[in-house]
Amino acid sequence: MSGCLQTELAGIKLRTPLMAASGTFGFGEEFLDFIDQADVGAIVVKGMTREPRKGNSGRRMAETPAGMLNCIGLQNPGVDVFLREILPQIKRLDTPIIVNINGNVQEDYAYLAEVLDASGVAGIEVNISCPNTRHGCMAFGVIPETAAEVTAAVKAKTKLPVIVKLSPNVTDITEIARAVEAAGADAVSLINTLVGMAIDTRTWKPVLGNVVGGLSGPAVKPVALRMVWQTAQAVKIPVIGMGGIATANDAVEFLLAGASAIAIGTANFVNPQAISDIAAGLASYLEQRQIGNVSQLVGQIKTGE
Amino acid sequence: MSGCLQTELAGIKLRTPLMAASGTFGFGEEFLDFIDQADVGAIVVKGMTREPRKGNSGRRMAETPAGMLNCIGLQNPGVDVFLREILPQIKRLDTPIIVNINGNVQEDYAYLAEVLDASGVAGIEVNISCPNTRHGCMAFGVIPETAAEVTAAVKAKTKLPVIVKLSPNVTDITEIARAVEAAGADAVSLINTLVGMAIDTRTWKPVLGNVVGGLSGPAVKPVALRMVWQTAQAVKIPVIGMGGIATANDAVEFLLAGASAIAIGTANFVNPQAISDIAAGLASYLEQRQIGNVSQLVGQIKTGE
Amino acid sequence: MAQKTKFIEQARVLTNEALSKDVYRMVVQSPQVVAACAPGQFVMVRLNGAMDPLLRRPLSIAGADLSSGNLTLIYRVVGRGTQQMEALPVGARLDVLGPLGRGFDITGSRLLLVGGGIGLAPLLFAAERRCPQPVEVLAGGRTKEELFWTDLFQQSCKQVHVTTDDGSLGLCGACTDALPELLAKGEYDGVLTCGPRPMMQRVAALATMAGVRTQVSLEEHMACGLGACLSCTCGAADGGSRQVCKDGPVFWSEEVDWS
Amino acid sequence: MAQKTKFIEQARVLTNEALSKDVYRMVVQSPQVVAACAPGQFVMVRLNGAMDPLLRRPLSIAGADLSSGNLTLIYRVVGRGTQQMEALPVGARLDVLGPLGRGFDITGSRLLLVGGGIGLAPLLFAAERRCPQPVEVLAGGRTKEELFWTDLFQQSCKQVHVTTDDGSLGLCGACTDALPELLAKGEYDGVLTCGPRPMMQRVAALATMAGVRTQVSLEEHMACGLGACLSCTCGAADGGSRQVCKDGPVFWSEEVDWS
Ligand SMILES: Cc1cc2nc3c(=O)[nH]c(=O)nc-3n(C[C@H](O)[C@H](O)[C@H](O)COP(=O)(O)OP(=O)(O)OC[C@H]3O[C@@H](n4cnc5c(N)ncnc54)[C@H](O)[C@@H]3O)c2cc1C
Ligand SMILES: Cc1cc2nc3c(=O)[nH]c(=O)nc-3n(C[C@H](O)[C@H](O)[C@H](O)COP(=O)(O)OP(=O)(O)OC[C@H]3O[C@@H](n4cnc5c(N)ncnc54)[C@H](O)[C@@H]3O)c2cc1C
Ligand SMILES: Cc1cc2nc3c(=O)[nH]c(=O)nc-3n(C[C@H](O)[C@H](O)[C@H](O)COP(=O)(O)O)c2cc1C
Ligand SMILES: Cc1cc2nc3c(=O)[nH]c(=O)nc-3n(C[C@H](O)[C@H](O)[C@H](O)COP(=O)(O)O)c2cc1C
Ligand code: FES
Ligand code: FES
Repeated sequence: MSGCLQTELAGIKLRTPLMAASGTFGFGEEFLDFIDQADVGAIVVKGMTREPRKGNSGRRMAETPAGMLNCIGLQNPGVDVFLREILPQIKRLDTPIIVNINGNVQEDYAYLAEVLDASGVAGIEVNISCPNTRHGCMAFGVIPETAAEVTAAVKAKTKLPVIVKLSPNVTDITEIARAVEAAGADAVSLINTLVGMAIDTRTWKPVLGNVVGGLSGPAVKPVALRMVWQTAQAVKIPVIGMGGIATANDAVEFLLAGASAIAIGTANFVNPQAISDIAAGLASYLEQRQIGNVSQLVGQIKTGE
Repeated sequence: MSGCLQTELAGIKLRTPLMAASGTFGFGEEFLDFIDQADVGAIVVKGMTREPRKGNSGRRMAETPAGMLNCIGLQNPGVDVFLREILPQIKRLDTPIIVNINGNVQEDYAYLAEVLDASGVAGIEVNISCPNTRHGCMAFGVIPETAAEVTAAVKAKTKLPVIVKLSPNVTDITEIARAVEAAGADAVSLINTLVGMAIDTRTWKPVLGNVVGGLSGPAVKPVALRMVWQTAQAVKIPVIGMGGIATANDAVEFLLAGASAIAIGTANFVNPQAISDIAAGLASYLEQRQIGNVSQLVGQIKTGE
Repeated sequence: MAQKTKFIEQARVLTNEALSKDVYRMVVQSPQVVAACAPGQFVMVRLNGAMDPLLRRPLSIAGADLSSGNLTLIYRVVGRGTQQMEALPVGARLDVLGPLGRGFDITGSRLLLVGGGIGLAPLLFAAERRCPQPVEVLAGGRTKEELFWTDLFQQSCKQVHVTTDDGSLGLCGACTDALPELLAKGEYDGVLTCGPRPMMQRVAALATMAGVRTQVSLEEHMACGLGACLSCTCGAADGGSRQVCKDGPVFWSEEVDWS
Repeated sequence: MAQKTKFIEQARVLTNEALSKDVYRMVVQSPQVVAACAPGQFVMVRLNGAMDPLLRRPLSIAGADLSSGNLTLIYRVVGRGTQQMEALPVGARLDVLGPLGRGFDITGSRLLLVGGGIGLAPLLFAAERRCPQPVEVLAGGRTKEELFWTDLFQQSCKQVHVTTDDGSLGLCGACTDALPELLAKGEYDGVLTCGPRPMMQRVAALATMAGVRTQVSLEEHMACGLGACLSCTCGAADGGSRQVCKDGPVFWSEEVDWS
C-alpha cells in the first residue's frame, strides 16, 4: 500500500486513517486472526472508568434494520487493571492505543487523564456521549458549557492529544464541537450512537435491559455523514468520522465530507476483516485516481454549483 | 375486522389507527388499486403551502441501508388549487383528510389554518419540522418558543383539531412537545425525518440536489420509537407515532410505547398494500390475545421490574 | 371502486439468462401485469422480503405475451438490486408492481425506433406489439458485445440499423450520427427513442428538423412509481413539472424542458 | 503472529434438508473450521452480503468430519436469519466464522449427555467425537416429531434414553424427570448438558447431588462472537462475569451464577 494511506491526526502518526471504534474492537487482540495490524491506524479501546464496572444487567443487544442497539453500559475492569494487566499486553501490537474515558462527574475525567498521561498510550478520547449509563455521561455531551468544562479539566491533566467524542442526540452538534474546540480539544470524534429502543410485542417489555440503547451500524450512516460534514466546516481541529462505515466507499464519503480519519465499529462484528478490507479498497480507490495520499480526499466534497 | 381497530384521536373518528403519512401517499388516489379504504384511518396529504411550490431541483431521492433520503422540498400546487380542484375529488374517498401545512413565516401558517378551517377537512397537521427547505420550517420546530408561537397562531384561526408535527433533530423532543401542548395543540405527531446526507464518490458531489435530505424508513424506527415513548410520558395530548413502521409488529411496538395512532410512510413505497397488510396483522394480534379494541394497547409497555 | 389498472404479483421466474457480459433477460409469470400493459410502461420489482435493499427497482417491460402471461425484463447489472436479480434461480418469486406510467403511442404507419444500450428494452416490446406491421430500429451500442439486440429485433423488424461506438459492428459512432441519413429517405411518421438523455435530446432535435414527431422515454430515480412521493419530478416545456413515473416515462419531445 | 485459531470461510452448501417440521440440517464445506474445532464450540454465520439482517447468527457445531472437511449445522427456523438459511440452495455459499468459544471437556470414562430440543445439536458432535468410546444420551423433546434425534444419536451412542413432554415417545415428561434414576444406577463420571436454562440448572443440581460434575452450554444474544462487544456477558459464581462467546459457551455448572 506504499504509504498512500499514511496520515497524522493531532500529532498521532497513523499507518492508515482507519481506527477501531471504542467498544467494538475489544482490546484489539480479539481480531488478530483476521486483521493485518498494518491496516489499523489506531485502536480506541472500550470505555474506561475510574472503578471497575459490571455494565448493565439484562439483555444488552438487539438487532434492528441495518443496525443494532446496545446497552453494554461501560463494562470494564477499571483503569488500574487496564494499566497494570492489559496495556502492557496490547502495547505489543505496536499500534497506537487511544483510551476512551468515561465518568459520572468531572473529577472522574480529570483523574483518568492524569493516570493515563504517562502510561504510553497515544491519546485520550473523552466520551461525553454514552447513552447507556443512567446518570451522567451523555448529560455532559448535550450542553456546550459542561462539554467545554470536561474538556478543559482533561486538558489540564495531560499532554496527550485529547479527542472529544460527540453525541449525535443534539439539535446542533456544531455548537458542542465549537465549545470543546475553544476549551482546548485537539480533535473531535463523531458520532456516538443515537438513542433508540425496541419493544418485545410478546411480553410488552423493552427488549433491552436498560430500556433504551445506542443505535449503530449502516442504518445511521446518512445522519453521521451529515454531522461530520457540518462539524468539519465549523471547527479547525481535525474530525474523526464514524457511524455505519462498512465499505471503502463509505470511508471515502466520510473523508470527502471532511473527516481526517475514520473509525469502524459495528462493521467489525459483521465482518471481522472489515478494517483490512476497507484499507485495501481505499488504497485501490486512490490508485485508480492517481491520488498520492488519502489526506488529499479530506473535505473535498463539491457542494457549490 | 369488527371494529376492534376503531379509535378516535383529538375528536377525529378513525376506522383504524393507521394513517397515511404526509408526503408518502400522494392525495390518496394513487393507492386505490391496492388499499381497502376501510383500513385507512386518515390520509395526511402532502405538505401544503400558501403559494404553489416547485420543490427542489436536482436529484430528490437516494436509497440508504434500510432507509431512504428525500429532499422533495414541499412541491405542491398551493392551497387554493388544493381546495378548488383536489379536495372535492378526494372527499369522495370518505376517509378523514388531514392537511399538512408549511410556511416560511408564522403568518403563512395562520393563513393556511384560516382558509382550511371551513373546508371540510378533518384536521390540520402543522409541519414545523421539514428539513428540506432552505429557510424557515424546521427552524420553527427546534426551538420551544417558536414552536409554541406557530401553534398558537394556528389555533387562533381554526376550530379544527390541530396536530403539531415534531422534528427528531433536537436534543430533547419532550421539551418541544410540552411547549406546543401548552400553546393549545390537540395532538403531536412524530417523527419527521432525520437530517442526513450521501456523497457520490465518483463525482465527489452530494447525491441529493439539496445536499442534505430527510432520512426515513425502517432504519430510523428505533429512534422514532424511543422518542414516541418519551413524548407520550411527557404530554397529556395524544401522540401519533411514525418512523419506519413496516409491519403489524412495528405498529404494536408504537402503540405499546404510547402512540394513540400511527402513520405509515416509506413502507407505502416498498409495499403499496402496507396499510391493509398492517391492519389485518393488527386485528389478528388483538384477536389472538382476546383484546377487544386497539386502544387497550396504547402505552401499555411494561418498563418497571 | 374503479376497475383495477395496477397489480402486485409474486411472479415465478421462468428463465434468467445472460445476453451479454452484464445484460440479462428474465422471463416471469405475471398474467395480470401482462394483460394490462402497453409498450413503454414499466414495472417496479422488489427483490426479497428483507429491508435492504429497501426500495423497488424500475424496469421497462421488454415483452409481454398475452397467451402465456409471460413478462420479459431485460436488465443490466449495475448495483445491488440487479446483482440480486441476476442471482434469482428459476422457480424463485419476483415481486412485480405494474404496469406503471404512460407508454408509447405506437400508431402511425412508418415508425423508427432509436435506442441506445439498455434503452432498447422498451422499444423491443413496441416492435413486437406492432407485428406484423413492420417498424425500423436504429440500435446504438458500445461494442459488438451488444450484438444480441440485433437478433432480438430481427424477428419483428423490417430493418435493423446498427451503430457501435467502436465500429466493431455496423456503422462506427453514435446512433445519432446515422440518423440524419435515415430521416432523409425514411419518410417516417413517428420516432420513438429511449436511451441516455443527451442522445434522446439529439434524436428529438434531428427528427423535429425532419418534421417527424418524437416520443422520448425519460429516466429518474423513483421511490414509489405511483405518483405519490414526488421523487421523479421533471421540468416541462410549459414551465410546469411532471412525474416521470405517472405522466411518463414516455413524453412527446416537445413536452420536455430539455434545458 | 501467533498461529491462527479462528477462520472465515465462504463454505459451499452440500445439503440442506428438513429433519422435522421446523428443524433443518445443513452440511457445508468448511475445512479450516472443521480442522480446528472441538465439540461445544460454535460458529457465527452470515447469510447474505446485504445489510439486513445485519448480524451473524450463532450456531453450534453439530458435526465436523476431518476427512471430508464437512461441517454440520442443525438449526430450528425461528426468525429471519434461519428462514433465509432454510432457503439456501445446494451450491450456495454460507459465510462461516469459527470455531468460536470454549467447548466441552469430553474426557472421562462414562459420560451422560442431557439435551433438550435443539440443545442436542452440540451434544451430537460430542457423541461422535467420543466414538468408538460409547456415551449415553438423555434426549428430551416436545413430541415424537423430534424422533429424528434418536436416529442421529443411535450411531454413536451406547444408549439413547428419550422423554417427550406429551409421552408420544419414550418416557412422558421432562428429561429431568428421568434423570435421577439414570444417575442412581449409571455410575457416570461426567454430565454434559445443553438446552433451556431452567432445564440445565435442574440437571446440574441433580448431577451435583449425585456427585457428578456437569458442564452446561449457555446461550446469550451475540453481536461479535469474539469477546469484543460485551453483549453476551453472564454472571459468574465468583461474583465476576464471563463472556459466553469467549469464556463459554460451555462452563462447569459451579462456575455459573444461576440466580
Ligand atoms: C422508467 C425506468 C425504466 C427502466 N428500465 C430499465 C430496463 O429495462 N433495464 C435496465 O437495466 N434498467 C432500467 N432502468 C434503470 C434501472 O432502474 C436501474 O439500473 C436499477 O434501478 C439499478 O438498481 P441497482 O440496485 O442495481 O443499482 P443501485 O445503484 O444499487 O441502485 C440504488 C438506487 O438507485 C436507483 N437507480 C440506480 N440507477 C438508476 C437509474 N439508471 N434510473 C433510475 N433509478 C436508478 C435504484 O432504483 C435504487 O433506488 C429503468 C429506469 C427507469 C426509471
Ligand atoms: C452459542 C449458541 C449456539 C447456538 N446453537 C444453535 C443451534 O445449534 N441450532 C439452533 O437452531 N439455534 C442455535 N442457537 C440459537 C440461534 O442463534 C438462534 O435461534 C438464531 O440466532 C435465530 O436467528 P433468526 O434470525 O432466525 O431469529 P431472529 O429472532 O430474527 O434473530 C434476531 C436476533 O436475535 C438473535 N437471537 C434470536 N434467538 C436467539 C437465541 N436463542 N440465542 C441467541 N441469539 C438469538 C439473533 O442472532 C439475531 O441477532 C445458538 C445460540 C447460541 C448463543
Ligand atoms: C457494542 C458497542 C459498544 C460501544 N461502546 C462504546 C464505548 O465504550 N465508548 C464510546 O465512546 N463509544 C462506544 N460505542 C460507539 C462506537 O464507538 C461508535 O461511535 C458507534 O457505534 C458508531 O459507529 P458504528 O456505526 O461504526 O458502530 C459502542 C458501540 C457499540 C456497537
Ligand atoms: C418522500 C417523502 C416526502 C415527505 N413529505 C413530507 C411532508 O410534505 N410533510 C411532512 O410533514 N412530512 C413529510 N415526510 C415525512 C413523513 O411524513 C414521515 O414523518 C417520515 O417519513 C417518517 O415515517 P416513515 O419512516 O414511515 O416514512 C415525507 C417523507 C418522505 C419519505
Ligand atoms: S416515483 Fe414517486 S412520484 Fe414518481
Ligand atoms: S458476542 Fe461480542 S463479546 Fe460475546
